[in-house]
Amino acid sequence: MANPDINKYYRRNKLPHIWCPGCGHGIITGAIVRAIDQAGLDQDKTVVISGIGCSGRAPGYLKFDTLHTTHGRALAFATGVKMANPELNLIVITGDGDGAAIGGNHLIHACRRNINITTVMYNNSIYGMTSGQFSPTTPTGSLATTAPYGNIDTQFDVSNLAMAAGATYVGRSTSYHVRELIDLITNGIKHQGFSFIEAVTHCHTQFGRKNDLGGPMEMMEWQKENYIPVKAWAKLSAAEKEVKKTRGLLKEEEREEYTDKYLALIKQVQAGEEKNG
Amino acid sequence: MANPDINKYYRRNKLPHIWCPGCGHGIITGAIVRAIDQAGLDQDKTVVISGIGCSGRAPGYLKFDTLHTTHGRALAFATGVKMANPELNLIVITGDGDGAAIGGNHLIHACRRNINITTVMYNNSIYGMTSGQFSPTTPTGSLATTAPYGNIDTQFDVSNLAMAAGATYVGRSTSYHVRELIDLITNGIKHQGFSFIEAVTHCHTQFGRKNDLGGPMEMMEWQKENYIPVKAWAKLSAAEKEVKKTRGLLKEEEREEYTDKYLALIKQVQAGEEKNG
Amino acid sequence: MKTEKVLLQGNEAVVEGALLAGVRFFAGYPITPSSEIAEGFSRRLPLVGGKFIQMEDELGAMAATIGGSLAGLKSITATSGPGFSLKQENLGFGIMIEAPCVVVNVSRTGPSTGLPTSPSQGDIMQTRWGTHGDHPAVVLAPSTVSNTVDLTIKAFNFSEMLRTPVILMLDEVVGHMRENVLLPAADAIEIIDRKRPDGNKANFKPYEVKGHDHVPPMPDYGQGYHYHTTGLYHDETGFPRGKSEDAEKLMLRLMHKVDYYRDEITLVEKKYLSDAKIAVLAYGSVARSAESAVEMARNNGIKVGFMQIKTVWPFPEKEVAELAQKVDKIIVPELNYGQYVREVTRAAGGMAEVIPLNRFAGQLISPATIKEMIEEED
Amino acid sequence: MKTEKVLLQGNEAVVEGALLAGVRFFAGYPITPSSEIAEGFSRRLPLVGGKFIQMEDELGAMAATIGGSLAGLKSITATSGPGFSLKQENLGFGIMIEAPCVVVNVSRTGPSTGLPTSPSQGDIMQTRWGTHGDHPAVVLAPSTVSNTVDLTIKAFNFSEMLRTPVILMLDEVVGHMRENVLLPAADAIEIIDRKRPDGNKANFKPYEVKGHDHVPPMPDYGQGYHYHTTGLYHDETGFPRGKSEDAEKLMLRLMHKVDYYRDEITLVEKKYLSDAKIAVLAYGSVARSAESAVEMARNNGIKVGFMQIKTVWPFPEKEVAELAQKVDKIIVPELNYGQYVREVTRAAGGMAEVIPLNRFAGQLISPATIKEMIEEED
Amino acid sequence: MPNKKVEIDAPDWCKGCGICIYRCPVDVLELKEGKIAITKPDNCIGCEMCELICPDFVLKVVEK
Amino acid sequence: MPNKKVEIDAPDWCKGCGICIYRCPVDVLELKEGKIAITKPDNCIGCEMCELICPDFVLKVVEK
Amino acid sequence: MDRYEIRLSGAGGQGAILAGIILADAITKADKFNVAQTQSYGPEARGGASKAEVIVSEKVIAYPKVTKADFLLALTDSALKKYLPDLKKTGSLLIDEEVFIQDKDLLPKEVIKIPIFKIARDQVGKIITANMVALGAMTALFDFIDKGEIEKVIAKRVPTDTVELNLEAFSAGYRFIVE
Amino acid sequence: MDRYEIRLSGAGGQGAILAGIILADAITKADKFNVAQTQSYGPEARGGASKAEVIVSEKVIAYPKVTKADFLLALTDSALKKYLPDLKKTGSLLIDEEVFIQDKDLLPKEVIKIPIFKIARDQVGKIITANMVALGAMTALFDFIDKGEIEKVIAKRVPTDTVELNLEAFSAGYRFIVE
Ligand SMILES: Cc1ncc(C[n+]2csc(CCOP(=O)(O)OP(=O)(O)O)c2C)c(N)n1
Ligand SMILES: Cc1ncc(C[n+]2csc(CCOP(=O)(O)OP(=O)(O)O)c2C)c(N)n1
Ligand code: SF4
Ligand code: SF4
Ligand code: SF4
Ligand code: SF4
Ligand code: SF4
Ligand code: SF4
Ligand SMILES: [Mg+2]
Ligand SMILES: [Mg+2]
Repeated sequence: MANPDINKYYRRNKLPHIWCPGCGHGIITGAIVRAIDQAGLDQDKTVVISGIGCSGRAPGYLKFDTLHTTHGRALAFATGVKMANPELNLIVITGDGDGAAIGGNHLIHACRRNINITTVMYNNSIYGMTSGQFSPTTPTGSLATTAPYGNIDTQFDVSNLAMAAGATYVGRSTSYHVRELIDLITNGIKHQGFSFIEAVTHCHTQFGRKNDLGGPMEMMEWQKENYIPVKAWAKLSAAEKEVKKTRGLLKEEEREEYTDKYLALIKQVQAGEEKNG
Repeated sequence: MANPDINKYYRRNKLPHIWCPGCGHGIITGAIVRAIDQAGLDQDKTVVISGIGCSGRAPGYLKFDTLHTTHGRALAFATGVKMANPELNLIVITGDGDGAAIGGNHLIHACRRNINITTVMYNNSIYGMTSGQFSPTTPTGSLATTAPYGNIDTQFDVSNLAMAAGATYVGRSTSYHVRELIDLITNGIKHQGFSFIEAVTHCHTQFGRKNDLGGPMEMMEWQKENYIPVKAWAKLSAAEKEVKKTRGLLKEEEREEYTDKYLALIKQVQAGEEKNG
Repeated sequence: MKTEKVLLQGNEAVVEGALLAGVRFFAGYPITPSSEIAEGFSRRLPLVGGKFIQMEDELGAMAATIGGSLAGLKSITATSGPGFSLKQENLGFGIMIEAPCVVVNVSRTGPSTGLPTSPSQGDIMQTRWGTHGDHPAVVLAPSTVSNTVDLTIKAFNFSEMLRTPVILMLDEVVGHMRENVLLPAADAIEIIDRKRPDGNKANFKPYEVKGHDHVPPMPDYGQGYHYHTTGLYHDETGFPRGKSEDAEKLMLRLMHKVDYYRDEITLVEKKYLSDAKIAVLAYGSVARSAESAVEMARNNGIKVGFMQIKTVWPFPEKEVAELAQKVDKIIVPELNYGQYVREVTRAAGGMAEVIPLNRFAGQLISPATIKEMIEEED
Repeated sequence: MKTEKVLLQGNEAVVEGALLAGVRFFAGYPITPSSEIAEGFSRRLPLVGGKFIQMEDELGAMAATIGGSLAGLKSITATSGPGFSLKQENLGFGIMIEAPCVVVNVSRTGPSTGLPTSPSQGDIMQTRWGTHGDHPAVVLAPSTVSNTVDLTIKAFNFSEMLRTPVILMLDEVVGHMRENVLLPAADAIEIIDRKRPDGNKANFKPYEVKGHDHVPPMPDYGQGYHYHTTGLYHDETGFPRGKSEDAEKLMLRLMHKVDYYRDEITLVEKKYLSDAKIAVLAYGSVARSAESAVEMARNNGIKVGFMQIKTVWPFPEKEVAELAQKVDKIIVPELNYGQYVREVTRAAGGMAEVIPLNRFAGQLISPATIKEMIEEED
Repeated sequence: MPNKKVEIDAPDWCKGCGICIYRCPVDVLELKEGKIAITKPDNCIGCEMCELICPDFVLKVVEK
Repeated sequence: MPNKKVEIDAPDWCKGCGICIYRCPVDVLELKEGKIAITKPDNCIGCEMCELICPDFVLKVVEK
Repeated sequence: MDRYEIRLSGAGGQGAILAGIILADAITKADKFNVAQTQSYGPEARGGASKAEVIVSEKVIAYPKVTKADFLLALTDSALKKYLPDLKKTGSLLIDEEVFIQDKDLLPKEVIKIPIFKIARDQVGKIITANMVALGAMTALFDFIDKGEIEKVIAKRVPTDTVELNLEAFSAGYRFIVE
Repeated sequence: MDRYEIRLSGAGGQGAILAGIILADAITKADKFNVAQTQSYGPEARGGASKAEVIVSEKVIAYPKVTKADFLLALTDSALKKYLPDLKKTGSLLIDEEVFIQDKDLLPKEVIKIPIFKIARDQVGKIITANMVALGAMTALFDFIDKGEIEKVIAKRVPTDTVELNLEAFSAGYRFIVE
């Protein structure tokens, strides 16, 4: 797996990155790089786009055409890029706030269109960048700077939402289960259609500290215990299912890809025009 | 069912309405009125809020505190009203463009919070008000002013999306199945939590005409044939399932309501304060 | 009521001021450098039975804030540039339907993501012209933590009195700095509440004006008035008729109510102007540097005066015109590329030379810099 | 190439002009009175191998348009007031990262939902100040269907030349009217394409300027430059360092590039000014009424001149100042409550009296109304 | 069913769409010059469908 | 497995979080003054976990 | 011709706007005059009144709207009532013979009454073609447009399967005037 | 006292900002002087340098930032390097005895070196309390604040379970100067 050339995908002069020591964002970013490599993407033809957040800083460290957009809008920018040049491989990096709060609408519509973009959501259950406000994926009851008495909001299962919205490839894993994560991203990239990979991760600085969950290691141990392979999860008792969450490939389905459809439309109307003209 | 007093819910001096002759929006609006009546809501304590679109005009005909907001944002306004005064009954009226295109983010988050608002989506598969551009619920292949060669977008199943996003009551019926629709809305109103009722309807003027589907009657016949009670649908062949859609109650679940939770929080922190202070 | 001195951050002062003014609803979305406002409300509101909600985005936050106001609560939201841009459509709706509420913009250096933690006054023109179409704008800009408390209370008062959203523009300096302040005692402050209708519900017209001030009384939802509200141009009944006459009448009323209360809401401080040949005109954090520069220059014998604009919109036409008549030169230091100075120049109408002094890249303007310019122009 | 006369609607003229300019991507969200632009592109673009996408909202539409531009295509979006308000955040991003594209605002009567099918010029200040933070703005306003074709082509040219979004502001009158036009032959029009870098990819700095015009060359995505772009203040390498120096340098460059090309992009028409003591200054559809009012008044022997501003932003400071020097009075008719007239007043600097003439409720201003005012002021 | 019969409550609002006729299970209603008319009241079984389905709130089914 | 061994590719980037140590199945790595050090290279089985899990891209597992 | 102001009015759905566009298009094609066409949008466009305006001129057309009409087509009572006051006394009015004239004082010199709807219904067989009947009559009345040109434009601008019908209605209206 | 400008600087996480806030709060509570406190935000706040400024004055404080510091606390080499140039020659510098002084020419009249980190590590047992040690020393050096007042504020502003530790560190710093 280790590629001696993996360094070529990093902007090494921009490293070390700004993330906190032990932040899972680095692990996920490394996983994306390996997945791009495994999937065999042409580095020149790959565009990485993010929104705003700690996660949003990832593209700055990656040696592709990279775009750090506005909060929540990465998928809309990426949709424009992909439509304009379907030959480009699009990777979108988003956070749970960026992608599931302010960017929720672009997410569900990208899923619906089944446009060939691979989205990786760095889900740390908190607004990291802005110092720890709760996000749509913050567990109910947890503390956050805007939930000083415990969060009363219900936690989004974003993968589930993406599936219902029409994503044709959905997977979830964690910063602990990095090998699985790499494989899910790799296959998401290879998938012809919209793929969504939820990368569950730890933000010990903002989320962990406020909720007494310990450091990166403790939080990763928690992931290890609580994220269960889909099949194993299915065999759990109802009570256990309340607590534990699934990981692995959650959905894979074939449906015609959006830019393919548009290119076919162009062909069709141009052919019609020729006949008429 | 017919209530001699039903007229009291209408602003009769604003009628007849601006909708086209035979437009299903009138049927759904009538159904909402009957549901409000059946559910026994206090007229003084009921607020009806809409976005922009033909559907958005409905509140203007209804004798409650009514608010015609901006395009797509009705649920966000309603959330503010409900939070500020949880004693009010909130009915949100939206369109498929209003609620599923521009307003998609507010929809999924209202579902997630499980805030006690009853949302009725007038789903006519088209942007009626702006003269027939395709919407997220326009069937693939249909013609629209912005899909002159046939729509390549995938049709949203908005009820399905609402369920995945966390709505605790979801139902779907059609302008043809008006009795069922009334019951679904009635029960949605009674439900303590976020309820979403997809009212499938016909826009013969914009959608029907462009797609040679005939007038209101023909389009309602089509609904009759193609929307099948959930249980009957489950028994259809796979091929039939591709074509036919479900109607009826799609989901009903108990989960603590958002403003209830907030009121509990207030109690809790005020009690804590007393203890401390 | 506690009236001892406390150390408060500007953002915290918004929370304290708002609570004193009677706020009971906050809807927001976090953004640097305004997040402490949301955080403060999330802690404080439930203690007084008020409500806090973190919305999915700023568009929703602005909408929910207006919703809270319609339901009868004094409501507020807070954001910074990027979020303020997102609020523009619904802010215009709030102005159109006349929903009292307060919108805080703790401004940072733009455009776009810019320099998220650096101060700026780059949104000053946006606060006036950010939403589409004609509309009135009422915007206050405090310069100290202490007047942040005062101006927050005033923002609520003006908003209730005028039935319109009021924008409170803190720059990052004011938002993030801490100062010792004496909070006013609750019983020592004047609180204005919106006029509510008289209870006569038959044929109630929600936009009918009874007094001279062009401001219609406003019922709370749930009081049984069954009234309609729309962002379309509407007549006194609240309903749209698609007529130019209605549009004209409504727009005039929206403008005239602000004109009517103009003197009351125009907050301008003048100092050392009696003998001045030069004046420094400033608002927000820059007013601090400006004032101290003026004092330094005066100590050096220069006849320079000072004008602080606390109500930046509506533009204090009369006050600036008078100033221009009195002095030869007006220096306008701003933390932007030169925005408000355009309005000062316009209002000065050639009567005084208007000289911009701009820092637009996240730096403050120091008293020394302004003093130098005063000396140059002397 | 067809060069016969055709009957075109203003909105259709945008489509034709854009196609002549080489547009290959449209992303939009329908809204009256701009929807015909989206509809036209949905029909025409696939025929030339271009792409059309209807996005989920205007925020997404603005984002996708910038995305299309980064991918190398000439890109455009169209909307009206409410949608234009929603685009503001991403429009500011486009200005910050210097993404050439064209944003059409077919303006209707606001604020809020207003009068959706009535004309207005109520967004003219918003086109300048709508997004947060300092930023340059380039805005063109055609008055006829025929100059809509021309100005659409110019909008693309300016945008490519300056690497910045250009706003094309049609008012509803121009957008919805039909006129006979002679489309220019494709080979008769000048087309400007963005500078692209020279192919040297090692140590490529995406924001390094080579020439005098302050405009860095721009690669297409996929050409192997591997460059980074952000809405944060950045240096020549495209990366943020959080430094004021970088912010200052970048903001100055964004402003200076517009200054550099100022004469080329400032489109102002003058007529009958040589002997004039009064002038009428107008833009957009009102320029038509103004011009004909001026002609009527001239026929009655009044020495009145006419100035049409086609490039409304950057503000034609020099031209207006010269005008103010020449005439005693400048009448500024506008379809709003009095917006652009503030700028004219400022630029006139007291040298001429500036007189507003406003209709702000969806009505047009007729030549007769303007003529009357000319006569009054004569 | 109690003895209920259709009635034209707001004749002016009728836009003549014919949906009530289409959904009436028996033969009661007819369009006359583009407006609804109750031509065979005796046939009416009071099922209320016309009231519920009329998009213009024209009809009421009331106890007689 | 081929004969692979861990290597410190970018020592300066190490933030000393210790995650590589925590995930290494054997005893190879140690923190020295807050930076990673390969103290028992012979134990390394070349499993690559440390390379994959290091949030700071510090380690590489290469054929020796 | 310096400036000739035409207004076509009726109820929504009667096709006054389409007739106006066809007229403007034909004038464009003939390339002798400038033309500016505008129309009503908005709530009126659904259900209520509907209106198109066509300004024809040898010179550049500055103001694109009717100030005082030279020619008015009114297909309904209410359209006539609304627009008659803005018709020049020296202008021309084309109305259906059944249209009710409320304010006779306002009538211009030239009033042309023809059985527009009757022709559409009885001769053409489709009342919806009344707009084309009226357009035919107008074409016969105007000296600045050419019948052939208009016919070409009709063929282009109406749905393919209704071209014949519309041309028939147009001819019927035209003939009614010239014969 | 007209205007006294204090700057506290160090690396992110060393607590210079908290010390600054506590200082400002205590001055507020004593209610003898006006105080304005500001701090660095932004990328610096994560990982990099960290800085708080406290202006103390009898008069109204106009400009809230340090122009030329009267007092500088520098906890790291790089903080010293960065901020020393802005310290008045007549001012005071408080540094850890191990901090490296690059530019000796810039040193002010008064330089106080104390083993801040050593005290924190060895005496208090937690290196993270260095900021409180420094604050203790500053309290002893400044004549305008009261030890008791600061202690009250510390008790309020640090996490409940660390109050004792922090007070201990504070006292240790204080004692090092006065004893
Ligand atoms: C329009 C807008 N609103 C708000 C913000 C402030 N903001 C920046 S990042 C962020 C949240 C980041 O959270 P998430 O997406 O989960 O990313 P993380 O930092 O946790 O990786 C917010 C609210 C912004 N930059 N723009
Ligand atoms: C911000 C904004 N964007 C676009 C519009 C234009 N617009 C008005 S209604 C509408 C679509 C209505 O469709 P739908 O919600 O399905 O309602 P329908 O008319 O079909 O009932 C659109 C795009 C607007 N008013 N505001
Ligand atoms: S704040 Fe959280 S998400 Fe952000 S870098 Fe630190 S640990 Fe990572
Ligand atoms: S356009 Fe369609 S949705 Fe709108 S009123 Fe007419 S039929 Fe109904
Ligand atoms: S009540 Fe039933 S039977 Fe009677 S008219 Fe209505 S639909 Fe027909
Ligand atoms: S359904 Fe209603 S509107 Fe339609 S014909 Fe019957 S009564 Fe008239
Ligand atoms: S490669 Fe495996 S065994 Fe070797 S150091 Fe890394 S984790 Fe340990
Ligand atoms: S995981 Fe990486 S950063 Fe952390 S200690 Fe190991 S080498 Fe250093
Ligand atoms: Mg996060
Ligand atoms: Mg619809």
